[in-house]
Amino acid sequence: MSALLSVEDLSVDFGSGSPAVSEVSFSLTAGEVLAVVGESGSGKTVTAMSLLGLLPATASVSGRALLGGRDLYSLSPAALREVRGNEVGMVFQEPMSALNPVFTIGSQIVEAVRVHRAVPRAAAKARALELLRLVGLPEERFRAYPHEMSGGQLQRVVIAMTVANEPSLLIADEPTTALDVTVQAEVLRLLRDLRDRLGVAVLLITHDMGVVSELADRVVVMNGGKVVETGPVREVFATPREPYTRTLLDSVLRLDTRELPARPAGEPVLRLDGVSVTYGGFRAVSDVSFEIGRGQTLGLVGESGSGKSSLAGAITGLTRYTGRITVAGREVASLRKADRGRVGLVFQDPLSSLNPRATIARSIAQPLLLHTSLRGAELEAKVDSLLDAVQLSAALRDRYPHELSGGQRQRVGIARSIALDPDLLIADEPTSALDVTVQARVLELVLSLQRELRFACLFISHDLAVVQHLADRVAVLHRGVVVEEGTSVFAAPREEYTRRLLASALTVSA
Amino acid sequence: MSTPVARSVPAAISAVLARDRWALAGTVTVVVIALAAIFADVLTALEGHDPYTYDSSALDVNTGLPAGPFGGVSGDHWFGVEPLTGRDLFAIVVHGARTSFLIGLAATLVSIGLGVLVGAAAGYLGGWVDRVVTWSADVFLGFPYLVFMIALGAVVPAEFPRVLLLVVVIGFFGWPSTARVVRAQVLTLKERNFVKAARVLGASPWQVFRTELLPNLWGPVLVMATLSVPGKIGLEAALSFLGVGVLPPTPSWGRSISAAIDWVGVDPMYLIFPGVALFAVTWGFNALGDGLRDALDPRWGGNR
Amino acid sequence: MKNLKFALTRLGGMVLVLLIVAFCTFVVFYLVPSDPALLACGKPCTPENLALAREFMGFDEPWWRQFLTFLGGIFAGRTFGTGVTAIHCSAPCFGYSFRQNADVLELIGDRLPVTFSLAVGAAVLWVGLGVAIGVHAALRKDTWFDRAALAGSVIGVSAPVYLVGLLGILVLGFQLNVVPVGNYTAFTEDPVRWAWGLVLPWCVLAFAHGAHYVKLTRSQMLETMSEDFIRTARAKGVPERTVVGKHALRNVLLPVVTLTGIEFGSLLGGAVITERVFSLPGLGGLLIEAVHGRDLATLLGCTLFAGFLVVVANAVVDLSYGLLDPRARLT
Amino acid sequence: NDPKAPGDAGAKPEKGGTLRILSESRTLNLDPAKSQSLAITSLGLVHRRLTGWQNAVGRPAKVVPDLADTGKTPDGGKTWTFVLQDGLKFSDGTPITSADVKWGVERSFAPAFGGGLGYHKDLLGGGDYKGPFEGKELDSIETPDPKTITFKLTRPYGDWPWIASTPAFAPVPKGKGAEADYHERAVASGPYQVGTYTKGVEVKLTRNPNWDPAKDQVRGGLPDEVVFQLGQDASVVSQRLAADSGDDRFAFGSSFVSPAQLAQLQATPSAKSRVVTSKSGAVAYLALNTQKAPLNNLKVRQAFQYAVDKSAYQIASAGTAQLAGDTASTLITQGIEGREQFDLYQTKPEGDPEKAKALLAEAGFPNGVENLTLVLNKSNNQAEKAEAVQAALARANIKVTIRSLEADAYETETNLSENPNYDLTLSSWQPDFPSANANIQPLFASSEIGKGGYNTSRYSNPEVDRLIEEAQSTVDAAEAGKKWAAIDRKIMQDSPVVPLIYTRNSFIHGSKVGNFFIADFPAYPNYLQVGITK
Ligand SMILES: Nc1ncnc2c1ncn2[C@@H]1O[C@H](COP(=O)(O)OP(=O)(O)OP(=O)(O)O)[C@@H](O)[C@H]1O
Ligand SMILES: Nc1ncnc2c1ncn2[C@@H]1O[C@H](COP(=O)(O)OP(=O)(O)OP(=O)(O)O)[C@@H](O)[C@H]1O
Ligand SMILES: [Mg+2]
Ligand SMILES: [Mg+2]
Ligand code: NI
Repeated sequence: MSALLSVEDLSVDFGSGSPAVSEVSFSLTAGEVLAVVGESGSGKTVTAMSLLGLLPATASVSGRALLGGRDLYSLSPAALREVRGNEVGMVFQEPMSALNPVFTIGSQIVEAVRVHRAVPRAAAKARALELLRLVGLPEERFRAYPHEMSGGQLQRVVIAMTVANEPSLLIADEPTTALDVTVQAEVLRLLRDLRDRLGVAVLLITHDMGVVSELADRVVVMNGGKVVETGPVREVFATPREPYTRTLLDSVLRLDTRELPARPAGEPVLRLDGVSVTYGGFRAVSDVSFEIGRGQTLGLVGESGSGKSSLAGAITGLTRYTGRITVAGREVASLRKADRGRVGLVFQDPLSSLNPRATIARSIAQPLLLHTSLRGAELEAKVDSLLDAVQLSAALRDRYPHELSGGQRQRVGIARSIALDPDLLIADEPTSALDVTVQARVLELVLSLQRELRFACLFISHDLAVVQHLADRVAVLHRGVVVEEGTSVFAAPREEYTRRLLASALTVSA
Repeated sequence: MSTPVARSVPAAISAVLARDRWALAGTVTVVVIALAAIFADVLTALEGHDPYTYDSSALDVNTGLPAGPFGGVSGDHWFGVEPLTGRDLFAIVVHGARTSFLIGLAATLVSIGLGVLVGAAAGYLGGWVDRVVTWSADVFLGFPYLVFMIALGAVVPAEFPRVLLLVVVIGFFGWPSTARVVRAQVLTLKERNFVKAARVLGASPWQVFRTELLPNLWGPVLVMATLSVPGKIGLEAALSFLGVGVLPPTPSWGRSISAAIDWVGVDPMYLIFPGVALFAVTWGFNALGDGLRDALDPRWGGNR
Repeated sequence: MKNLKFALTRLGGMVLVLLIVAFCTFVVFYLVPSDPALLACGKPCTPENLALAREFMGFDEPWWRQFLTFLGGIFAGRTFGTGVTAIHCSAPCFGYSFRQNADVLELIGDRLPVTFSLAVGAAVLWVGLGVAIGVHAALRKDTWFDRAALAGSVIGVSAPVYLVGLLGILVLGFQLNVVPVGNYTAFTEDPVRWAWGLVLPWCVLAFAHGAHYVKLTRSQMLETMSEDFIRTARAKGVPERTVVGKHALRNVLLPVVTLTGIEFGSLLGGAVITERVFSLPGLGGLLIEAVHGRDLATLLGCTLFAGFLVVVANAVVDLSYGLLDPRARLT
Repeated sequence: NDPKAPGDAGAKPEKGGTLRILSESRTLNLDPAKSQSLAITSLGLVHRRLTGWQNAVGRPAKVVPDLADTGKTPDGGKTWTFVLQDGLKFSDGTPITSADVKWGVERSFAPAFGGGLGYHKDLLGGGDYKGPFEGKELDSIETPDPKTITFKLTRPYGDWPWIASTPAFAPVPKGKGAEADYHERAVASGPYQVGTYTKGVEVKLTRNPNWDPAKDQVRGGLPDEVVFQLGQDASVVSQRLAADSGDDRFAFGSSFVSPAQLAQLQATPSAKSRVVTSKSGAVAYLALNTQKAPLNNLKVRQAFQYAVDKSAYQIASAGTAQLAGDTASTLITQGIEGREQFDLYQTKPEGDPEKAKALLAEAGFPNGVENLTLVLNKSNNQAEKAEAVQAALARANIKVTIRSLEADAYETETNLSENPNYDLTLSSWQPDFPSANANIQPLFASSEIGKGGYNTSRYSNPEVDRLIEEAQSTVDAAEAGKKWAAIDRKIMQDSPVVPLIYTRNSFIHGSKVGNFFIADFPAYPNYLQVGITK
């Protein structure tokens, strides 16, 4: 079978030291799913983006990418436009900043439908609604603006937009990072269906080995901007040749049905009493109560859109809520400045949570500047040690957020949140964009810090294995209500929804 | 190296000067004129005239226009002379630079500074602060400024330092439009997560403003600021006409320009010298401003 | 309910603003040590005549009382003098101009169409052209087009409107004879002549005001074009024109609309110099005459009216924020 | 100097056509009670008065019959009787009677109709008379029959026939004119009546069918229509008229051509011939506040006579002495009966700073004087001139600060304030009627200090006051003229003002405007005689 896409000797250089991608080659035939895995910052996104000519002007690209005989890198703007979204669709890694904030998601999907096809408006709308259904979103969200949607919902909007024209090649950059396992299963089904029905080829970038083994035919492993290994998934997973691939596979966390190890809880740090969050008339969180003690981690899992981020927003005082939330005995709304420094927050969307005009060192230093008297060299040293702790090279310190990879940005957010040795850490999907090796080290960091500082932690994640690894207790949120909470949620799920959740979890099968 | 902060303005200036030749040209223009203003006395001494002495011998007896072609430009009078008075135009322009430059710049600083602060406060804090700011902006915009100036001209004693008065008055009346533009920007900025992140961290409004909002406001602020300079210089002229401005015979560009408009037909040079000076300064600030904008935007180059 | 409350606050704010504006105008007016009754005193002006004129015009009372009388007149109307020569100004009475011998409201009504025509046309022109040039300058950053746009804008802001207007009349009106110079034709009379006669003033005003729009648009555009959602739009295969004209522009408009509101509002209060150069009988001229002629009634009327327009324009702008950017929706 | 008439040599105007008058002002007040219009300008087109002016080039202005004869006084100026011509009619066809003239004068006393020239009010013993609308008559005016009107003055007044030419002496149909906007539909007695009146934009005058040219010796009434276009920018008007196209050919500008425009017009031959410059005009002077130290010192004041630079002032006002007007040394303006030319402080036009310094030293100010304030009326476009004075005085170590004020604030300061703060002010005076009386009395009688008078030098000399009163009561024009000339000299000895120039006014008109001349007095074109040429 001849290749649909073949990338030859691709190198991308941003003029900042070493090239981001060097001499990458791979190919893809119709109906094939090629997974690209690799370390965070290894050049996966850059590779994908180069194919549609979407890299910033600061990037210099060399090599060839042949799609149906044409070199994508030397297409005229008009021809490239024809390819974009039509022959090749692309799902972006960070869905929360990928959508235009001033248009409704409906109109953005409709635009995707109409841009390559002369479809009447009404038909386009019908198609858009169909697409929304397909990705598991209710039709009434058609009129919602991006900021009114949860991270997972936005990701699904982006997927809907991308598959609108049934492209022959789908580039999906971490398409399921923000999705809980049940929804993830639906999306994977959708992709599989596209492949089976239309012979769509999928270039799947992911850190989730479960997804790889579930969907991919072949896998490309990248590290440090280079392809280190490539081959059929089964082969590579069963007999990895490269040490990096082996570490990668070894780092995969497995979900099992153990009881969680109950650690001794100190006095409650965070306490929620009948907390509800309403947007307009819509109740996103209703009547949630729980507490987290010193040194404890509560894992919060639940369907995409079930209100996890809303709850995190309420706890940090960003979202208006009713009920009572106390941090260390004090009502959230009336926290003093000093107390605020005791609460660390990792946002679900790393990009928008970083000031685009501040270097990452500045962003990490911000809490220190606000709450400590560290300045000058001491501050530098502290920032460097934080960067190091989250596995970021000190060379990145003077970069701006848009010059980092998704995973790198996410780690900046983590570094910032732990800079002040918090008493309470609220982490909203903090590892969703991290490859398993980095993720393992970050989780290790969190655990060791927690042992040391005994902070209380609310850990929101869709990755059940991660939750299991980290949490003392798990709460399951479903449509804004905590349906189940305790240490034995995974061992002995009581609720139907929890059971479904556990059943959908993917495992890496060699 | 010190703590890396959001690219600082001085750092950005040196960066842009090193890289952007247009911005460099703009800066050189501004600096040259600033120097001319500072050393106005030296320059006029070199030329040998002051801006006050009437000299009917430099005028054409039949018309009152400058004697000689091009508005009387000569080795003696570098820019020629003023019609009807024979005062030396070069001396007037360089001495006028003092008044106009100082007032234009200082009043701009006052009005933009005030506008940014007040506008950001209104947008970020919302609630009654916003309401009070919006209302007072409306009051200022709706208020007959001219009447106020006239009243001021009648009330303020002649001894009061005029330049200070002008800077305060022009600056103070200029804030509302900047404030409203900044407020609009802040209304969307404050919904961005990085601003929220700072708030969650316990950053005070001032800290949020300084580290999160301001760096993201440079674009519109620079536009408003660089374009406001000529406006302020023109306003100074209008106010001088109303008797609130600098007292005659102190020269100012604005005054020369408005006087010269009448003469364009017969003595265009009278307009051209101060006019070009004003244009040069404005252009200089704008070229520098555009360069700065680029330098302060880390995404400069952007997506293509 | 929430909307109603919002509307009421806003309306209350407007009234408050107008009251303050009127009050300040009053106070400031009385700061100037001169007497508006001088106008009606005649030459030579004897103290007796002056006192008579003052009494007739209502200037014999303390200023605060006059202010209250003025406010009362808005609701109840006013009468100046007594007997057959009395002048009635029926409610809503915003004062009676003794200088112009007319009800202020009527005067404003006469002048408004002119100013309105001038302002609307100019604003359309300057926003339209300004934004278009700004967008192109941003897209062709650092090219000659960009440089020329900058230089043009700078000329626009630094050249006095009066000069530009005068040159326009001289060159286009007399030398080339392409546009008519002379008097204003009402729209209702002859729309073509109306527009034709206003072309030059529109252009002059637009030239003077356009710079802000060019530069603001350019700067905002440069920022927006590097946002991620632009990348998304491009990845969808959206033509560049739509990327720019829809996705980017919409995100650029907030400050542009804000500035438009402000300038349009104040322009409606009168474009003094332009009206003067082009002999347009608009509100600006009325206001200036009132200022120089110490015509308090007209001054107050114009000021209140201009203030009203400013407040309304700004309110409209505030409301439009929500439409332009859902994140800036009013809370 | 050009002996030829400043005016038109072109084709003779004919009857018919539309004359356009481009006016800077946005108002045109055609209500006689409220108007300060000269007898030969706009108001005269619509309203006749008891007497009129005849002015011609090279001769002093004369009072001539208009509605009536020029008046007779049986008792040396205290009682004046005028007899109206036969068969005069208002524009509505009703006859004009002496009662209508009386009504018009009475009407000018009503507070609702203030603002006009009011020289008659005091003389008629107005006191607390508040006009006819309250049902009272003014006893000092008698109308024994419809043609005769008699004025009984409070004191002898030789210039009463001149006073009878001021706007208030225009007839208003008895019982009418109570409405505030009477000027928009005034009942006319002159050649024109108001056709359309568009506030702030345009006033169109059309023919008054009941005006009889045979009975009017001061009005030509040539054009069929006269259109005032209001609110025109002066510079634009000059440019338009210089371009001379379309309707502008039939137009003239009612405001002075500015120095810059003059310079430009000089360079344009086609336009230059259409610029008319008066031979003379208002006397421009620097008033010295004689009541405030150090200007209460005669020597100091005299120093000013030498310190000023009249030639710089000329150049600053119009570019050249030729266009600006001759330097002045007397108070009475040219074109007025009895004027004598003299110069008590002879020096070069540039002045003599050394002599000024010497006088100052004599007065006890060897180092000059500082901190003098010169107030300026902003609306008079005097900034450049004031600066010229400022620069000239600086040569003699006289340091002056210029404060320019809005017209009203200025008038309040100079004319109304009891205790004003200024030391100097620039001013110019154009008499309201062509008599030396109107030239001297308002400016130098001590009764005119403050309280609304124009004695801005606050000059008070009982001797002069007495002489003024005496001259005013002199009926014989020649005799009165001599007396005024003597007063002129006497005042100048006290040096309350420094006469600078007799300001020339320049006007420009379109090529089809004929008979556009400026006589010796006043320095304005005679609107009543202008016509359209073929
Ligand atoms: N605009 C840019 N300027 C400079 N360097 C960049 C830019 N964009 C990306 N990089 C760098 O290029 C490298 C590859 O980035 P890329 O986004 O492809 O990583 P990735 O493999 O997608 O990682 P992740 O899994 O974290 O998303 C990273 O080291 C990143 O810092
Ligand atoms: N500003 C808003 N206005 C209206 N609805 C909102 C708003 N923000 C969130 N929602 C809705 O509230 C619900 C909960 O959103 P939330 O972001 O808390 O979900 P989540 O559990 O974090 O989901 P995910 O895992 O996909 O991030 C969603 O249905 C979302 O569409
Ligand atoms: Mg990536
Ligand atoms: Mg979420
Ligand atoms: Ni994941």
